[in-house]
Amino acid sequence: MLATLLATPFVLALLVGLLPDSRRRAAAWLAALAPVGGLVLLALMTPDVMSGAGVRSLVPWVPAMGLDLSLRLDGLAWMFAGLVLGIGALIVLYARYYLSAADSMPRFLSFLLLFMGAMLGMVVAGNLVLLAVFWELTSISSFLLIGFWKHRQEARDGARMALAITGAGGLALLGGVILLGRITGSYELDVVLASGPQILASPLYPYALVLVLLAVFTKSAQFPFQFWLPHAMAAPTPVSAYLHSATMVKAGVFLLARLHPALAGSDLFFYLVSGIGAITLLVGSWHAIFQHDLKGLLAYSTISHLGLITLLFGLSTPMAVVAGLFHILNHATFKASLFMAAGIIDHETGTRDMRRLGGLLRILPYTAILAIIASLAMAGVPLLNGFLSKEMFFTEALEIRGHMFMRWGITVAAVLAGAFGVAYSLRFVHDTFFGPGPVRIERTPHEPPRFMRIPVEILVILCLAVGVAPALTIAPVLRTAAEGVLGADVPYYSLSIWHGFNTPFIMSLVGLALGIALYFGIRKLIDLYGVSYDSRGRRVYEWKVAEAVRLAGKLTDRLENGSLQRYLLMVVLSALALGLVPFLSADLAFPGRSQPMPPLAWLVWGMGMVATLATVWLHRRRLLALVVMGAVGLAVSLAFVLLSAPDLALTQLLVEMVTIALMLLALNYLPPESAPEPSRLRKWRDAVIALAAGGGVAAMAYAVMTRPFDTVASEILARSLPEGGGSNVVNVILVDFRGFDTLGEIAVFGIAALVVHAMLRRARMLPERRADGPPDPLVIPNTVARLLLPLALAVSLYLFLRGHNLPGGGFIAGLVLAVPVLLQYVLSGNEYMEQRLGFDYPRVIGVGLALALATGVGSWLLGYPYMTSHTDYVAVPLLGKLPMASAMVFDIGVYLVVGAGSLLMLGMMAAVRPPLHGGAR
Amino acid sequence: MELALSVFIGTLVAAGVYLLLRARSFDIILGLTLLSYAVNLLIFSMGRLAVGKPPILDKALDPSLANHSDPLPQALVLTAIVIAFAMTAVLLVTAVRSRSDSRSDHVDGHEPPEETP
Amino acid sequence: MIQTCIDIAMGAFALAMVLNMFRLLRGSGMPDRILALDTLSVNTIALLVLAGLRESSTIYFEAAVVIAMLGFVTTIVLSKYVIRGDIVE
Amino acid sequence: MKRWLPAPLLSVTVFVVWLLLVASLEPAHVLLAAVLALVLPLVAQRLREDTAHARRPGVAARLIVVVLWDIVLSNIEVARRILGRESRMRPAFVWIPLDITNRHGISALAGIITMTPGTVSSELSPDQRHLLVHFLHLEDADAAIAHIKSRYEAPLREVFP
Amino acid sequence: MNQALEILVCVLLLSGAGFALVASWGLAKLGDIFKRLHGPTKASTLGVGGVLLAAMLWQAMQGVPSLRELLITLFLFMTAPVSAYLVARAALSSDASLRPGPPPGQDGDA
Amino acid sequence: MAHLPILPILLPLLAALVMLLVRTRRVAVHRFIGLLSGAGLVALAATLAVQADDGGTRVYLVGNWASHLGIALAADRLSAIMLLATSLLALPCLWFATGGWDRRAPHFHVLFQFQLMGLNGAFLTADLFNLFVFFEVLLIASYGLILSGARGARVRSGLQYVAFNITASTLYLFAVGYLYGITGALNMAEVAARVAAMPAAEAAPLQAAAGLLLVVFCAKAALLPMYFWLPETYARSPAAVAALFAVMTKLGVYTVLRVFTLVFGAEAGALANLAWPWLLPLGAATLVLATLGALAAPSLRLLAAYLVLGSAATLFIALGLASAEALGAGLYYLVHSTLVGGAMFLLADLIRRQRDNAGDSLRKLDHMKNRGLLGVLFMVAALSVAGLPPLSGFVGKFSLLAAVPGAQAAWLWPVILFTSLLVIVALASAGSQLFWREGGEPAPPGAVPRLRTPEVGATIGLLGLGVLLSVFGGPALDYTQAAGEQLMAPSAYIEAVRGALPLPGVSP
Ligand code: NA
Ligand code: NA
Repeated sequence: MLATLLATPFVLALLVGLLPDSRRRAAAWLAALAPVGGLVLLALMTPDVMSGAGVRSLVPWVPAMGLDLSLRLDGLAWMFAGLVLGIGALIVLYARYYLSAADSMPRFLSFLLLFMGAMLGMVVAGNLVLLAVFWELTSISSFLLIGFWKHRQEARDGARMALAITGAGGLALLGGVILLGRITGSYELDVVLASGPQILASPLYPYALVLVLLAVFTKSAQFPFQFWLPHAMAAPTPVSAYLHSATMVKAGVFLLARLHPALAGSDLFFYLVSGIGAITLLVGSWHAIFQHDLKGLLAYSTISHLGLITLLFGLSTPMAVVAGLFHILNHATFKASLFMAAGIIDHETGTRDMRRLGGLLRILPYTAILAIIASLAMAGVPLLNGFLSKEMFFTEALEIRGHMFMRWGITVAAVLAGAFGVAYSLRFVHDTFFGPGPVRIERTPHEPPRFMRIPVEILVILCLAVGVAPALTIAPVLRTAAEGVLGADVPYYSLSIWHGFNTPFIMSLVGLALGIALYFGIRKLIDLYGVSYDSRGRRVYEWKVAEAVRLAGKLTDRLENGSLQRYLLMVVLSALALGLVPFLSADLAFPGRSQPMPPLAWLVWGMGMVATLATVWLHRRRLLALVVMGAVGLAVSLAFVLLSAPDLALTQLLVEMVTIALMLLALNYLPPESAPEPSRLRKWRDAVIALAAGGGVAAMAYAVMTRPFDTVASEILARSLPEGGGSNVVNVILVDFRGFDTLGEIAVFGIAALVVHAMLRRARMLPERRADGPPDPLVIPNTVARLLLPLALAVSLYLFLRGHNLPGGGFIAGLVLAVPVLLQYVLSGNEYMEQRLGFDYPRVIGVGLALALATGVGSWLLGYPYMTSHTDYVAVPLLGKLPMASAMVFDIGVYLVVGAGSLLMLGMMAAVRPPLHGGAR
Repeated sequence: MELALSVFIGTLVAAGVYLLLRARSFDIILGLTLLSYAVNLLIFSMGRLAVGKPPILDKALDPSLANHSDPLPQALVLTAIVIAFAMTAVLLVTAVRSRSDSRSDHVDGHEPPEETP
Repeated sequence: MIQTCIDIAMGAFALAMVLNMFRLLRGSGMPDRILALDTLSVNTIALLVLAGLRESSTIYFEAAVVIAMLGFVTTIVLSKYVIRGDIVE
Repeated sequence: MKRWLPAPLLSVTVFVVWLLLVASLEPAHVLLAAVLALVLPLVAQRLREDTAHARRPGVAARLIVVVLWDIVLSNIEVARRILGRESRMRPAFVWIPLDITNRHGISALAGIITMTPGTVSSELSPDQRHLLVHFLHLEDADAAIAHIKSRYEAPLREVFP
Repeated sequence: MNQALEILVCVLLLSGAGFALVASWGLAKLGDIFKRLHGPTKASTLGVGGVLLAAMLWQAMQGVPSLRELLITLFLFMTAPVSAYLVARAALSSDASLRPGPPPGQDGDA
Repeated sequence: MAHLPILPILLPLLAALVMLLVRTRRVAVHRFIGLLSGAGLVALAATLAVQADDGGTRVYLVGNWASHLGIALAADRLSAIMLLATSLLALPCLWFATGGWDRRAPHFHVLFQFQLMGLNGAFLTADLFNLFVFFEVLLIASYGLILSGARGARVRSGLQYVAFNITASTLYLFAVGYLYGITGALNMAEVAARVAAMPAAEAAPLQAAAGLLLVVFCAKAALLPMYFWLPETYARSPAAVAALFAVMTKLGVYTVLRVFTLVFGAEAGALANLAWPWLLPLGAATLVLATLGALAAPSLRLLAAYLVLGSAATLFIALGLASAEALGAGLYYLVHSTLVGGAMFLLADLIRRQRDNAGDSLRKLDHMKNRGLLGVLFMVAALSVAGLPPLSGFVGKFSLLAAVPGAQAAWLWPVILFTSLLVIVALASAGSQLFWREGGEPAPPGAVPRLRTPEVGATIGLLGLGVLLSVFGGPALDYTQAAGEQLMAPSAYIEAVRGALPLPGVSP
């Protein structure tokens, strides 16, 4: 049942939200179903609650985190749920008439129900994390509601501000909740509430308390976070009435009540909560006097009343708690009715500015009387509900024990605040309903529709009923709620109107008198209409946000200046740092088993060193650098040959040829020289970094090379011939042991070709230099090159076939095929080649890859893992026994991909045409 | 020999890093090419150096590291060379397109503001 | 004797390569450098063959064949660039 | 015949090259070489406009011997010049008028000139009627032209008519 | 006999190396590109050729006759002139002052 | 079933090849193949995840060689999570692209499949060099995805991306080279065993190699000070691609997690727990900077990029805490942020195209079509990203907060909570700017393209997955927690990989 109660508003929110804007009436009816149905369910559960057993329900969600959908309806939750649903029902009714035709009724009500659900969830949550979840949900749904009139700047700003402040509180709550969970070992409320002493004794208690209080203070608009509430008044009035008087702002004090057994009882709690409450009480009520906007006044009044409630919970005595709960109810009734009245006035006159209002008693007598009664309740006039809880507050203030300073301070604050409350209530009544009539209003006001008044009437009647006969009306509710907080410790108290002519009553009277004097005195002294109060909190907030955004922007721009140079520098520096750190503490002892240098190595070494340095030296003259780098490549290849790596040497040589061709093709579209660099300092800096990097790499390379070594390769060597079927171990590794690498490698190669293809397919670019005249046919080289082609094919095939046993293999063979074809491109031109060769290279790449893939899959048929190679000697007539390794088929795939891939890249680069329009660069 | 090769690798790295930190796309490509030479030599040398012992099995010789250089790094370098080539090709084409589109071969797509040195 | 001859010959080719490097770096024109690079690779062929002789090994052969057959491609490509700018027209 | 064996000389070359590569005369390799000799020129055919039709193998053989001998001579000659005083060189360009028209012939001639005494062929005129030759040391242009034409071009015209 | 062959091998080796060295010396020493061009083209023929011949002879003497080195020679003979030709063309086109006049009987630039 | 661990690699490869071979002009064929493969990958990943939940590590010996000789794939819970996250992200991204981008970018579908192949391979391989290869596969495919059909500024940011990643890959090779030179092995389990046996006196070079590895992985995962490349690149990439890239930073995180728990983890002897002290502060700092970037972002796509960055940074915090609990929370957060980060990019693109002139600018005002639908989607995405309840982001962030031990909570909590707040502020202000403010002239009819079903469907689908992740937060978190525990006890993985035996009797 509890789960149904909670689910109803959410489900209906969804349904209402899906209605089209035109279905206003349907939306209202559907929406009303939520609070009404909820109240029925709540009524059904009331006996269980009253009996003290409560209602519980548990659905696991994330048990690992102790986060479950655990619901729990005790007296406190019951009271709040009733408040949320009851006022909610009235608000839906009110909103039905309040919203203009331009507003989307379904959207509004959907948001409202969402909020209602969140609020309900929060009060019935039986798990602290779940409570925090719904807590945040109330922030989010209120964001949507405050910003409902999205075309208004102040609505958007108010919504964002509310979200930021209350959202921050929610995050703090999350922290607090986790700490409480750590202290008690559970997030379940039952456990936490039963662990009060344990919590108070924990060293984590102050942190947990402060975090939770941050949530409380932000949500309940306590000093110094109070400023968001007046700005939330940009919301439609039903929202203000509901969220910002009756329910959401009460979430904070609800949490205080909820966690009272767990957190209260320390001096820290007392000072913090009652101190902040007292300040808020004073600040709120004082500012309320100076508001011109009806809703602004009500908002500050709400702040002060919330301060009052907070203060009561801070006092922590059982009676204070009862008083706090009582005032929550009372405030909800009179404040909601006042907001609705203000909404009616706004609705009818088109303004809420008290400087333009007045004399409405004549025009809207019925509404006026309702509002006046509610205001008197707000002022704490006897026979109205506000008076009762205020009396209890005064009593409790006087009861403070052991904190002399606090007792006097709070008592004085109570009287002062009482006086301020009277003053702003007077202003509300006086400026709106009396005095000279409304000025500069657009339309003639009428009494509102019948049904729009009903909610106000109900609430005012409640104010009166409670005020006159508390014991008959509110007592059982209050007792139930108090039991929810205090358990069996609920003190004896009497809810009667008259407790005798005692100190609290005198304080009330003093406050009343002071308030009247204050209001009329101030009116005499200063032009109340001329005072304009600007929210300092808001200014600070906005300044902070703007400043934060500005700083964030500046910092981001500074860090991410779009400079690749910096990004690369960071990588290099990071690598340097992490590479060098280990050596700071270690002593660098090189084992030093260096081998003697063969004479030829000197040549290679010298050639490589000189050419490398020259490449850097000449790098700005690009063609030159390229030629010199060719010598580096040659030296590297020679080094490979010398050091027993013939396959590497071959590959390096061939790749070098193709690379140079590609680079030259590209260079034709790039400036021939690098522009000079503006900063000499940077060059030196980079040189130093480069030297450090080079030195580090070299030192480390030397250290590792001269170290004793135990490698898996010895096993590979031993098993290559018998099990891999080849004596060129490098090739056996490539096509067998690590054939999977090779599959990936040719995939990379093929993809690269496809990428080049994709990027250049339709590209038109202006070359750096266009030679005059028709291309030279280069007859002599051409003749030779064409003669060479079949011979190169033969060599390529030869290298392919024997690759498994001797240097060679698919990759090398593929390049030996591609390079002479590349030469043909160079000598005969692109058009000539496309006419004659015209392969669909992407498809050839696909075929090659498919062959490689299929070879691997073949072994599945025999029940072996992917790419298990099968070597056999096939007897072919005349030829004798030939080794046939499945790996060779794989190698054919490599061959095709490499050949087609390199030709596709070169061909695409070559086929680029100049733009249709455009001259030389 | 180990020392000489280390120094060569280090020189290649230094040269490569210096060029890598230049502002023009082609310089960076040159730098990356040098760096890939360096890394190829490095990986290769991590199998330790041996002269005249190619990892090509011979019936006369025991198939062990005493008679053959480590074939594994060689296979890795082969893969690395091929991949580096593919990457270079894509980078080149990108550099060319970038230059063509933004009218500058500066890697940041625009010429730096004039500074007085 | 043969070994000595081979060593001397290798020395001579090595020296030749040093001279090629000099021209490669010295220039002055681009054709000079291309020529130097070409000569460098031709001398490399000889060096490879000699190394094979010296160690009675065949593993140098493939590299030598490939350079002999395709080494000139680099030369042609570079020259074509100098001549026309666009190496594939 | 022409369809299946477009360039017999080339096929022979491929055949020999393959056998040289595998360094073996086993029947399997010979067979494979034969297959390749047939197939590869056909594949290469796709990229060739015309094929070399070499005639007169005797003349060709004699020319090869002459050229090989001239190569030796030219090397000695060039070495002498290089080691000698540079100021004594008299380098020059000469346009050699060509009578030979076959592309292969021209290419062979240019190659031979490059490999023989003190000459490097440097450019073919667009109409393919003149070959620009650089002489490291030239005393008499006409004599040099005549020498080249008689010693190399004439036999080449026979081989590549 | 063997002795003589060994001497022959040595002579071939040393003369080949010598020619290559001289050619590279020429490349380094001579004053302009066209003069320099002459050396290397010869080096690739006789210099390397001598070595290759020596290698074949020597291998035959070792009892492992191999003609594979012929291939290298073949390829070099085919490609070296082409390299030289293109370098010469490059030199001609990169420096107009080096270029001689058009062939006799033709006008304008070639 | 025995071949299951390799199928997530081969399936996209096969799909790509079929596309290459069936070269048809009709993009519908490619779409069909691509989506089929995507769906198949989801199924495969789910099956693997179920299998892996028994706590074992499934080892697949490619080529039937023992793991130290050949290449082994290993699928444990972590791999399964990554595969599942990837495939669940990829399918909607692909669907989104069928809304039209795939026509404009040549080879899009092929490249997309290759990208998946690379990602899956990287998540499955147990070999350090093979990891490099798959890195390269996915990188080069990603270059293609960014650059195919690109012009102007996108090419330029692509250039930076390519150059940056090539540099990082080169560095990776250095690191792997050193590691091989020191340990003589490439298989991670084998390397781990050898590292553990390494005498402390020889630790320095090994530590340096590990440091280089860490730099590379962090560069890929975009950790301070190497994240600067990311926002611009992601913001400029095509939507479907940027969305898929939400998993790319996670790949960096994955590799750190894999290598630094396995090889340099708790059981690594002298080098135990090498990385964590670096990661925690750097992760936190990155988180702060990323959040500031989000706060200042002038466009929605840039905002999304910063959020992806922030999520990776959050993961580094989880890593840095190096407890099973924190890792479990982190892995949950990883899946969440992958899905929702991806959705954010898709959504940004939809919004961009429904505003005629202003695009996704957060500075300019414009009218927007389909505001209601997009608003709801944005709301869901924003709640999720900001870690607000009840969506997956909350579960992730909460469990992470709960996993922070007391000592670090004093500074980590404020960082995490305060950045969360800033993200809320940033998203609220972006949302109110986009959906609440209107300005300028409404676009003429027909100027704003209609929303296409695949695009909206994909976005909703991705967000829906995020919602499901939160609804099933219990089982999901249980799974990731189990994965975290598995990671903190790497010996089982090491034994499984090293002990995997090849099938007998195939070789001649
Ligand atoms: Na195998
Ligand atoms: Na072109």
